[in-house]
Amino acid sequence: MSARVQEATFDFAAEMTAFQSTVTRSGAVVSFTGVVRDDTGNLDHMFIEHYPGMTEAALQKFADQATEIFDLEKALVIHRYGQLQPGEAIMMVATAARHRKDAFAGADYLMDYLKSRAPFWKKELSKGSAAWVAAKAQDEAELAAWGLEGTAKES
Amino acid sequence: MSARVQEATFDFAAEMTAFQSTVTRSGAVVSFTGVVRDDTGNLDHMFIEHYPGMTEAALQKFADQATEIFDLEKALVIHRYGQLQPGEAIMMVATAARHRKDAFAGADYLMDYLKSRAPFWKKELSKGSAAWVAAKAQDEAELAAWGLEGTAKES
Amino acid sequence: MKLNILYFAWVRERIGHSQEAYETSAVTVADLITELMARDAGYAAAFADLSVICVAVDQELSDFAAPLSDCREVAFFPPMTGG
Amino acid sequence: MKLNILYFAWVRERIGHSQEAYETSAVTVADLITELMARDAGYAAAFADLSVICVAVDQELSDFAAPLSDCREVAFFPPMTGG
Repeated sequence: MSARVQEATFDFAAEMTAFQSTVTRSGAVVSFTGVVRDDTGNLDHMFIEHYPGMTEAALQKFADQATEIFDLEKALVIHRYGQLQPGEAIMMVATAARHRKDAFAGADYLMDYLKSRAPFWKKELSKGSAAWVAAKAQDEAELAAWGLEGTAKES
Repeated sequence: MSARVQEATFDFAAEMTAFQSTVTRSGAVVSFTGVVRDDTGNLDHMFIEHYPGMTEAALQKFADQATEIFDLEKALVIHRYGQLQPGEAIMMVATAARHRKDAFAGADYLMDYLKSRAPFWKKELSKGSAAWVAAKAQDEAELAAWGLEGTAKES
Repeated sequence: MKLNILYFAWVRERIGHSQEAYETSAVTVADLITELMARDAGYAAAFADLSVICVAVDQELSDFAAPLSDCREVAFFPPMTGG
Repeated sequence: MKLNILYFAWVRERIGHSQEAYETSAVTVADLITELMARDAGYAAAFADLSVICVAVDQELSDFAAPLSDCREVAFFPPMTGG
């Protein structure tokens, strides 16, 4: 289970080609990509801060947990930090499993943990203003819905 | 909302690159790929039969329904027919939405409909035997879980 | 009424051909199945277990009670296994 | 006890630096926060609303009641917004 934290862009297509080429027993492969969007029309760029050391460990832990819970053959997480322009990919996850529901659930679970438990902070820098993105109560609710929160917080 | 039925292989990486390049307002992109797996170690190849005319219409309908229900910016379905070797991709779906849960749900919904309501039939040709793949009760249950079955059957 | 009837997967294999033009006065899909089953052993075998037979009328999924009036194409096949 | 304390995002901005070595006899994270808030207005502002402050002790998410014995690194930050 592979987890990477990097400042550089990544090539989603190349990552998926490599991921799929190492999958041998899974009939189902799911990917998720998060992209910087300019919802207001004013975004200049996004800045992502992270906690070096803890970030890598957290991503690896979530990938390992998803693998175990959803019986994944393979899971991949890549998350960027630093300055990102609108349209650039922020992060991606990929999962491979025998059953499609497991591949979907594994990726969805990974996303929910990444959103609220991986030490990243987004700041939106717009013309004339800069604001840290606030966490959403919705994100916590989605995490809680897995019914595994106790385990994750304690570990 | 794009739907294609084809005998030829498709290039997942190239399809995703093209898909993402036309997405302008969605922060979340999800993909699913189904791959031929040889679970028994005896599979020579898979043969997929379909219903020309009805298949294309069904895929288009499911893609349009998913787009409306989950507020997708864009959805793509590609499904192959004919002879496929183990390791080859059978089909893919991609969805783009503002919210990640919608992108996931849209792709999951599309898969559930494709599995049980698109006129494809899989035959597994193994050394010394050939058998049509039986539909799973599980697939029907997953379709029913969307609570939209009445609509789909009547339309 | 002249129908084009299509068969897919093992329904096709049991019947022995993939399509045929067929003249019928059957009112519903169920009536049509009854007629077809009387034709020969292949048809009878294909329709022996209706719990695993699906039907599309003019390329829309339908059911055995559906009327055939104004319809041009009927297709019979096992439960679908796409994806 | 000498701790390395890290601050991220707007907690870092309010406090004015991203990390510091800090000598303390605080028993819990809560005690440490109380000490820090007394230092200057920046710290007081950073910790004014503890409902939006998270803590990691030695790079594991923790809570304000956690003991600091044997710990080397404490980090304070807002709720995380990855993904």
